[in-house]
Amino acid sequence: MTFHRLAAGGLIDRNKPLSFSFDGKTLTGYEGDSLASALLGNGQVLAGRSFKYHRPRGILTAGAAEPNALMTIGRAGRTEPNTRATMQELYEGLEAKSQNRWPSLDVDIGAVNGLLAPFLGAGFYYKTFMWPAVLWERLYEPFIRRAAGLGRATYDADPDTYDKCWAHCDLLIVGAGGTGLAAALTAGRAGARVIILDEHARAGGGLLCERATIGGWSAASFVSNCLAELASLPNVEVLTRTTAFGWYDGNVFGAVERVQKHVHEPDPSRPVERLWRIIAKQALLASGAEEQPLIFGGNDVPGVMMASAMRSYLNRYGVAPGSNVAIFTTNDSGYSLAGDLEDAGVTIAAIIDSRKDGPTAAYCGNARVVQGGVVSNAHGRKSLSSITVLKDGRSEDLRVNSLAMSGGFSPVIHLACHRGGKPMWSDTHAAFLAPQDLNGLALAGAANAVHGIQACLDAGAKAATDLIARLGIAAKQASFGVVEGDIIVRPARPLWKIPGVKGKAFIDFQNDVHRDDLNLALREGYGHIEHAKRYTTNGMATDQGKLSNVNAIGLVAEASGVSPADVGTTTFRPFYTPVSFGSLTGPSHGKHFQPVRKSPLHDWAKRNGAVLVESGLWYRSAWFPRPGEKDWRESVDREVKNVRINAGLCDVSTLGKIEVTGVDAAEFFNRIYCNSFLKLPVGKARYGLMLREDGHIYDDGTTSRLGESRYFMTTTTAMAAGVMNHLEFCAQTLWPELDVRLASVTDQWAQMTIAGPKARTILQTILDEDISNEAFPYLAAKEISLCGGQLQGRLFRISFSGELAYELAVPAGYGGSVADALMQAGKAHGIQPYGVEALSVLRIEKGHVTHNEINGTVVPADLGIARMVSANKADFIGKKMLLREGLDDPDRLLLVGVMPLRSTDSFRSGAHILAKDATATLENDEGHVTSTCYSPHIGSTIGLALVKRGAYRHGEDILVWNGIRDEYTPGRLCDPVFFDSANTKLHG
Amino acid sequence: MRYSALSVFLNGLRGNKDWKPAWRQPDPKPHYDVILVGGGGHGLATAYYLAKEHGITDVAVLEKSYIGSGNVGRNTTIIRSNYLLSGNNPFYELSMKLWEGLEQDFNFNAMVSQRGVLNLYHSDGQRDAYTRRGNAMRLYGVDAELLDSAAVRRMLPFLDFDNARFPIQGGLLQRRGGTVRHDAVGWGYARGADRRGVDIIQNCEVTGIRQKDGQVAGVETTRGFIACNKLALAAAGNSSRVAEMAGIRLPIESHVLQAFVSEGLKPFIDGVVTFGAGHFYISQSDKGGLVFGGDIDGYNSYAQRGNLTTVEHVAEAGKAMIPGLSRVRVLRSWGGIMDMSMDGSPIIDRTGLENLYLNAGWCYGGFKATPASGFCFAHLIARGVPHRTAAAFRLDRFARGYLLDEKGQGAQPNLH
Amino acid sequence: MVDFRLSPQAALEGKRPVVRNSFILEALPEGHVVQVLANPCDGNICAFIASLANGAQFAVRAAAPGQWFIVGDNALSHAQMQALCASIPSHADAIDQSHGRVRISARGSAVRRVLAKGTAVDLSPDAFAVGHATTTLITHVAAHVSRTGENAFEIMVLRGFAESLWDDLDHMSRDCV
Amino acid sequence: MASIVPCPHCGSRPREEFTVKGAALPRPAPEAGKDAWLAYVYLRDNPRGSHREYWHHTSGCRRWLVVTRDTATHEITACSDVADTSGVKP
Repeated sequence: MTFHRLAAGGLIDRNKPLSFSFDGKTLTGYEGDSLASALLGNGQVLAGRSFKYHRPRGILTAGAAEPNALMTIGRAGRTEPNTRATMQELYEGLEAKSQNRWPSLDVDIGAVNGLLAPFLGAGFYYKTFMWPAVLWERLYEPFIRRAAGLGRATYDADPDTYDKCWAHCDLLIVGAGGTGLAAALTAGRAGARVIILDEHARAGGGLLCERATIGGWSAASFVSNCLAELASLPNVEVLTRTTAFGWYDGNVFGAVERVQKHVHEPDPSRPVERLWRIIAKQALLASGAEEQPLIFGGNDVPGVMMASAMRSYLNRYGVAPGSNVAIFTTNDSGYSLAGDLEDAGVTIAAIIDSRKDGPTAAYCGNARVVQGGVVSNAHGRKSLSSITVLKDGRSEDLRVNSLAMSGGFSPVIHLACHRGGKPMWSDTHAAFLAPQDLNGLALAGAANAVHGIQACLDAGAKAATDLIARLGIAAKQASFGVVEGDIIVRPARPLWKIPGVKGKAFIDFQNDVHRDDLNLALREGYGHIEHAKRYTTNGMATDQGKLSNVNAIGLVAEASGVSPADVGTTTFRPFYTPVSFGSLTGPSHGKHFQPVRKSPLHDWAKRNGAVLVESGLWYRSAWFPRPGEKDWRESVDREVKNVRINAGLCDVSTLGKIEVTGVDAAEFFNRIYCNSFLKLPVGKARYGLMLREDGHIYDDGTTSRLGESRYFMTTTTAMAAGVMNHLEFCAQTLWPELDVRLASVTDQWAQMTIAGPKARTILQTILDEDISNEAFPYLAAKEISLCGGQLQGRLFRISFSGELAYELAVPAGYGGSVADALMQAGKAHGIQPYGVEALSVLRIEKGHVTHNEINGTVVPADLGIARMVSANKADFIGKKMLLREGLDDPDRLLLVGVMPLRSTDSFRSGAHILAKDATATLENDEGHVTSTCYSPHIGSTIGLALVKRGAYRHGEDILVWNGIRDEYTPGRLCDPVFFDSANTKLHG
Repeated sequence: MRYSALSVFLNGLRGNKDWKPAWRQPDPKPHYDVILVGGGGHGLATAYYLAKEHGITDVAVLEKSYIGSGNVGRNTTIIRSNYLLSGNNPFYELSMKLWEGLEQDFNFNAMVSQRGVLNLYHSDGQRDAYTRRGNAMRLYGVDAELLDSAAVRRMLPFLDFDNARFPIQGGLLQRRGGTVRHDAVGWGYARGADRRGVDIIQNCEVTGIRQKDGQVAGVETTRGFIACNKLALAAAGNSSRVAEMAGIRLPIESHVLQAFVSEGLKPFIDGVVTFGAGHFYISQSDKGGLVFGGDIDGYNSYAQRGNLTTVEHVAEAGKAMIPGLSRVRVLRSWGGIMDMSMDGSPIIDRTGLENLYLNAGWCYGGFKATPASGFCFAHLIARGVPHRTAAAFRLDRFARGYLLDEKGQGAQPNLH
Repeated sequence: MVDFRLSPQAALEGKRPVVRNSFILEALPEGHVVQVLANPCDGNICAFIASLANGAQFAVRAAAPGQWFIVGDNALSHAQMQALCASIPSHADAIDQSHGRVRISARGSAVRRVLAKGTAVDLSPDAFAVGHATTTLITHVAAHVSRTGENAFEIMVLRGFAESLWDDLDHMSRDCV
Repeated sequence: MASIVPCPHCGSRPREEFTVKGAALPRPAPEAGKDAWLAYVYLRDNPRGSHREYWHHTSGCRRWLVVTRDTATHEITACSDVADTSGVKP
């Protein structure tokens, strides 16, 4: 008889049966079950297949370290591969499937790998599959990739939602076992802000599997009492189903709460998982200890289980491990299991104790005890049939249907090592302990190698008192009365190399790393524990070595005749247990991946039929199609022509706008721009060119002087944020002596360009002041009253298009209304809205540059505006580094215009420029096209380009080479100004 | 012993008892012709090519920890040669060509796997930039294809095409790009160099550089003084620290870059894909783990660990690109220390000291560069002149204004 | 000259208040927001601000060293605005941000829990008392947060982000049922 | 403690509210020589250990701060306003 549910006992509710399915088979468990306990309760011992040899595997643990019982649960967008059956709560309708087997868990073809094992030793793949080279991608690798991997993930979108939150506390307690609860009560009663979390569905940790009594209460009732009191304390928050996965700088802990992973149909108003970012003044790690396996032949046969897990299934879930059980232990914990089994009526074939002098704990059971013996081999394929016990060289076979093993306990110290501290080996405890003096984090209880309920309760209470005392909070240590039936587990003597092993003795169960693999790695010089890990993949499975690292270190140490201290550990890194993308992402995905920034003219643009396009976080109007227009080009051509003939209105609200005040503002601009600003008169605007300290162009824009010490500056849309940071750096850090103040007013103003021959006429109709050419000439700027004093705005006579043009800024809320007024006023004059596509055509025709040209590698001379760089200013950002030979090398790429030889030809941005008849080689590469458009004005495609000595090659025929699109266009270099180079129109 | 299917078979029959160490564990000799500081990918590759290409075998590689303990031991395994600037592009293509013959060359299967690298673009501006880059590659004979949205969708239907904040417009594809089993690169070069007589000395930290008459005489180490004719530094991540021993101040900051691996999955994604609307790139290892990363944390660091904020940003970009990732669990994160140079490009050059050579500033592009870096550094050390493909990686380019700034970010390392 | 009637449109026009169990989200009237900028070490400005804050006429929110926001539900006419600016001591400036910033009221017993999903600022009363204000990230959007009551906060955000932040806060409070 | 930066004006804030510029170096005088400027713009001590650097509280008070941080442990030992206005509260 194998694993089965007992008629009574455990913390499950037998009145609440839950039906679930495993590989399509319908089974029944109870509320309070884990998927693992429910499977065992149904006698389902075979739970999975191993990674490499596809060996049958059973449930090994009852917790987070489970390497074998990984299953795929859920379906469609809720499919979750590699779910640990030991951590998954059972719920009505749960669907679980086994993984990495074909055709079925019972009959898995992949198991033939077991026969090939001699040739599949550690790192065998580094030594073969090399000939012929081409077969790697074609044959070997696809096969390996198909064979590898565990579960299958879905491509479907996740129907559920995820949250994130921040939390602050005086004391964070990780682990709600006896230690943690004692700490929480101590700190909570003292009024400290406490958060205590536990990865399991139920708080209590090991106490939930204990049969001892505390202050007269059963361990389970004791836990309930603690939780009841904690719930009554407003300053304490208890989080179950919550795993602290990482310890980060600043004492920030990352934790994930599985809010609705235990229900069939999640409530849509709540997340399925919540990411916690907990900022803790102090933290206590009460995460317990992990029992370690023993490395004997066939230690992976289903039916072999960790002793503490067997005890947990028995006491917490009322599941007995068959009728005839053996226990193989190196320490006293095996005996507490023995007592519980016997009380549950399970026959114990033998307790095999590797110590000659055990047991010391109060064991009054009547099971046969083999002292100084070992289990050298376990037998059976899909379930355990017998074990070989070896003592004093004599071996004996025992028929058993399950075997509990305990190689001692290793404190769970992962989090304590996430910030660079190295674990230290302790010979006394035969375990790795957390580094000392962790700033802001302490360990207590089993996580600190303390054993026994009483000792852990005391340790937790004391630790809490000490930690909050550092915060100036005085606490009285909680005490809980006498503990009856406490079993103090003396540290185990390490038992690494077990004699008489015949079959494979597994170290890393999931990755199928066995003892011979480790020996081979050592033989081949991969002796450093990091090399051994990487060569054999030991510790790289989903349990991250929770059950395999210490044994591997021990075996390496024994083989090299040194102490585990000398071998050291591999690095503990986040995450303690795997964390889903969903929880790390929270709500920021899909359309909400990034916030949306809307122009004050957004709705106006939509009302006018704009096609909107992402531009950074903004949406901008690309063009305004009209009925009957067959493509975007037709709309854009119309908009461009209309600006040149009548007038157009374009939303430029996304430009960065900065108000600069202070008596030294002029001097400030003089230093941040490379051109001169000291003499800019009030009421005037000026184009400004901003360099980086390395001499290259950073950004450009216009700055207008609105008052003696009040300026209005614009930046490009793309650089707005960066420029503001830069200016603040200059003002606060470089020149604090300057009286200058900066305010971002980008969002305060709706700003629109009105461009075209009829712009003035149209504008004048809504402005209260004269804007004739005399009264308001090119580059004039002023505050102005609109519509009979209804509104104050700002008017700038600036032209990006080369036309008579103005930029009008009005308070953002009025943007739509003013734009409507202008459209109405301009109706008779043929005004039309135009978008960024037309804007781009107009500026290319005029030869104006944008960040297509200002790409971070150009200097003013490259764009033909070296004259703007002031020669007589003592200082400005970028002045000194601009004077490097490389920055005026005659071979630099210079701005130039490009046209196709045949007006019917076109070319695109990103094409390169080759000399006519030159062969297409990198040596012959002479530059590239930065901007292109179809120019209605010219009647063909035109472009701007950065070309070697381009400025001096106007009229030269070249080839526009776009090999990646297989387009080769004969063209000619020309003046980059295609339109009104005399600037008559913008002055008109 | 030579590795082959046959040797694996025969040794298997003999219970794998006869395999020999992949490299010796020699004690340092008092003097070497060339000492390489840094037993990472670049140092080991340099030693290998010094021996193989130039017959210089009196070489020691000094490693303060275990070989491959730097970035060759913790990266996202990507190889590509999709560079823009003429100073970079031929070098990385040389590297790609070396990758393509590497395993047969050093008789170690590093699983060089050319399953393609696809860079997504989401705007006209990005498309134009990739067009320019793709053309630069084509001009040098490097394979490059520009895909439109439909083509990308045919290739990777599971990307977010229908609900994206920044819709995918297309991508730049280099089919010859791919991944390599990173540790194996270090081991393969180590074994290859060792078999040619190079001494690989682990747990030997360089603590000082002894100079005599304006020359390097040798190095002080935790295992004593070792003299040499030429000293070559390949300690990326710690270049500034090592160079300081020779009194040299570098245009480099050390930054931490995080990377991640998911639980093992059945084949999910074939090649390498990079997101264009956020910092995220992903591939899948042959073992089944999704290997991915994002941007550097953004501040100087020598701690090989990162910040939770960056982890979240990476995950957000990942799910934005592939909604199906939502329920995939991330197994492990780690951090590597990057030599972030002031223009985003590396340095392979001589220094103020006649017999001191420098290999540094790899930013986060060092892994793919390993073969060419070793090849060109060996060339410089052996011949005294730069290899033609690495001629632009000069140390004085910052003073002279001949920068190699692929991103156009200027002297701001955390933006490269 | 044609007679045009100009009328403002609120950034959150059409966003009905979100009223949930223990949480209410409401757009505040687009009244006035005046950003005061001064040298952080300027003593008279602090006195001036104090005087403003005492008077019932204006609400004053601290923003940064030497920076404050003067806010209110009533829109100021150009003349009123000029008068206010004129009253500011020299070496300080007032910048009209009435249209550049949008104010949202978030209140209810769950308000701290909702906001904690977005900001890392500790909003517990002892750490963030009534009257306290600061600028912080709420998820991916920077916003200025003032505590106006035990369970009441005023959130001020750049106009362009107002709708986005509103939708985030709405989503963040969906579990207040 | 690069996850949490103690802004002298706003209190402890997470890294994402800040923009990091890098080493807090004094800008040379305009008349300083080529080498001084090259060193300022391009050369770095890049120490392993205590490092003074400029951080900007971009999503907070928008002040530039000088953060003294250990590059090996990430521990912040000092954080003050560039104008050392830490004593002045608005």
